[in-house]
Amino acid sequence: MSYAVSTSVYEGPFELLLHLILKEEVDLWDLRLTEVIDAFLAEVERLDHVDLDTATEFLLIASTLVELKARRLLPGAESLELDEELLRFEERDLLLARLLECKTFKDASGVIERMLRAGQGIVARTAGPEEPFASMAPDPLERVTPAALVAAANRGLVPKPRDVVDTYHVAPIRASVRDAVEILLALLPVGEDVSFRNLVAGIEDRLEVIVRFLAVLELFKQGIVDITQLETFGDLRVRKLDARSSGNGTALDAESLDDWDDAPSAVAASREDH
Amino acid sequence: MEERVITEARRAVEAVVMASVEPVEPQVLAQLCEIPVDEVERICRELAEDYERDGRGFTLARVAGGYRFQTHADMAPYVERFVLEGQTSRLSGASLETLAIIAYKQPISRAQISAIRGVNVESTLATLEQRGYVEEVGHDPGPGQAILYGTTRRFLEQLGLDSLRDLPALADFVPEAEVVEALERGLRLDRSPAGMDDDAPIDAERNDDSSSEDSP
Amino acid sequence: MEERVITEARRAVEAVVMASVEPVEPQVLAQLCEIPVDEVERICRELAEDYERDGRGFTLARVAGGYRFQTHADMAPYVERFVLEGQTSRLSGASLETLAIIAYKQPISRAQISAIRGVNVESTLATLEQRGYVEEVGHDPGPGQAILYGTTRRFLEQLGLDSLRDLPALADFVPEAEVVEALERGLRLDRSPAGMDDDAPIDAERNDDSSSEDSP
Repeated sequence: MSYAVSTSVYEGPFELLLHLILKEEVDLWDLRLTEVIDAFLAEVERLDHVDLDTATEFLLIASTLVELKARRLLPGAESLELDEELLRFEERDLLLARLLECKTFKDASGVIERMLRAGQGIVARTAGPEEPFASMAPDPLERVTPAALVAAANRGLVPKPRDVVDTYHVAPIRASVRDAVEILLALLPVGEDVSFRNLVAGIEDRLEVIVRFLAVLELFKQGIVDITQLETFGDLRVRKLDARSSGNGTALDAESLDDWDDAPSAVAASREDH
Repeated sequence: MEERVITEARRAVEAVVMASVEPVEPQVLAQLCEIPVDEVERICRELAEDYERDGRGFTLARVAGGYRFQTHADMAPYVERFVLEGQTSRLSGASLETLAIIAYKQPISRAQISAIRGVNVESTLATLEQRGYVEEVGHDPGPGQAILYGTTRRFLEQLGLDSLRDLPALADFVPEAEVVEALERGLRLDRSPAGMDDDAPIDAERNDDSSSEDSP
Repeated sequence: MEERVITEARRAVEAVVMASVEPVEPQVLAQLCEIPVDEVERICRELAEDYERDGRGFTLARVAGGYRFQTHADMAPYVERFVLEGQTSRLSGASLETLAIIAYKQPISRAQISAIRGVNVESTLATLEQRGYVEEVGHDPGPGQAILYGTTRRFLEQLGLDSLRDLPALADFVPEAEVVEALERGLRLDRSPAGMDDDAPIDAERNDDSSSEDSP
């Protein structure tokens, strides 16, 4: 069963976004990715008690921003297809619409709060009738049939519906890191710099480009390839290391790849725990 | 005393008596309005005279050591018809649910009812006891000795039932095993190693405010 | 209508409403007094005017579709001091927003509220249900049969509204052009390539002033 922790300054990711844009006048697209993430992490750290749901939602909106921004940084961003251009605007508009909706209800809630507070200062008479009238009133239970009672019991005893993990934002998985790693290992010649652009040449699906990039990072982590980047946002050069020169050899650690496969279910499981 | 102060006190007396369920003692009114008790008595007499003179359908009466609004004697036929139609006595949905849970799950402790209903049921339970529908029937043998509640004979009579066995059968739920387990954990106090006490339903933290459910 | 009949009806209305625990529907009053509903409405309006003119500490208000006696807003300081225990703690910003969404979008499912707020609203919904401001009002006819929520009669009573139509129009809260522009600026897609390397100013410290924004 869940418990409420609502000590956060921001109640949700949209609220934080609203704050960043309206109060701090931040242009989110002018931020570095790290800054977007740092700003979000800083806010999450500020929460007194991190409630897993809130933290997860923060992560969601942060990753949405990162995703939108990352698209711009990927090779070929200059020559976007018209469809993709439109898609980007659609995503932007969707986010904008949600922010506007959030702001609308935030303002409406202020008025409702004022009305509620004014209402607290006004008390309705509930004393009811005095005697002898009070005793004349029929017993309330007289109007209740056994059928109504069992209906109430069924209502009261029915287990409350379980929290369903909301996955509307999760894109269908079309490419796996595991596959991409194998493709890259086949593509890369030993000891030779290859531009990342070349490694993704001909790939049209943006998600596949991202997955291939993650595969490069995984290979780098395992010490199988080396990565160099001469300038920020410059071309990324990937070089497969010689098995003998690298300490642990080029044997692929397959178990490490399992993490990629398991990632979504791990998130789901942690939510269930909550 | 200043006229302005008296006018304000008169309005305050009317408001406070209107807000109260029980007759309000003149001492309480005097304290709230920061005027002498004598002055309160004088104001209340004047108010009653005002209402009578204006032909109001209610009066301000001194009853059981306090003041309360009540209907004017002339209006008895209307009030009687209104009350007899049952407009003033209705069990709220929340009360009925709590009563139904007790009826089907008795003997049951307050904490157990709270766990099922998901809200504090103290005031609802008090009202049901006051109406004579439920009563204490024993104590939980486990630690804490929580009071256990059950329905009364009067409850059966009002429903026109001979015994609890005549209650209609509950619907068959097919809840997931985990849900049953969670509910059971909440219900079986003696099995819980954490030693939950009577006043701490399993989701006590959820009640982040002091409100409880409506009284009927 | 005869003056004598109206005077009698006026007194009866006062008495019956005084005797009721809940707001009394004009139809009920019309039946009891044997006068048309229109006449009841007119009498109640006049009574409210009388009380205001006479500087009474109470009013006759139309709330949740019926008439009730309640304390005058001016008397809030006295009433609040008197009914200390009835006071509930303030709702958090999150609960208020969820309440606003339900009030304007009802009937609405939990998933729909979550989508608007961007966070899981399970616990705020529980708080609102516990306070009696919202309740289950039905099921979505579509697949999944999601529970739909709406505001309660108590919500109207608490806000002093006759019906949901009396809520301020949602259109009044749609952000002004400046806000929309600021948001569009913040989310703009087209930007000069040179700006990409700029050290855009943002750091957590700058947000410090925001802590006062919303107390839970």
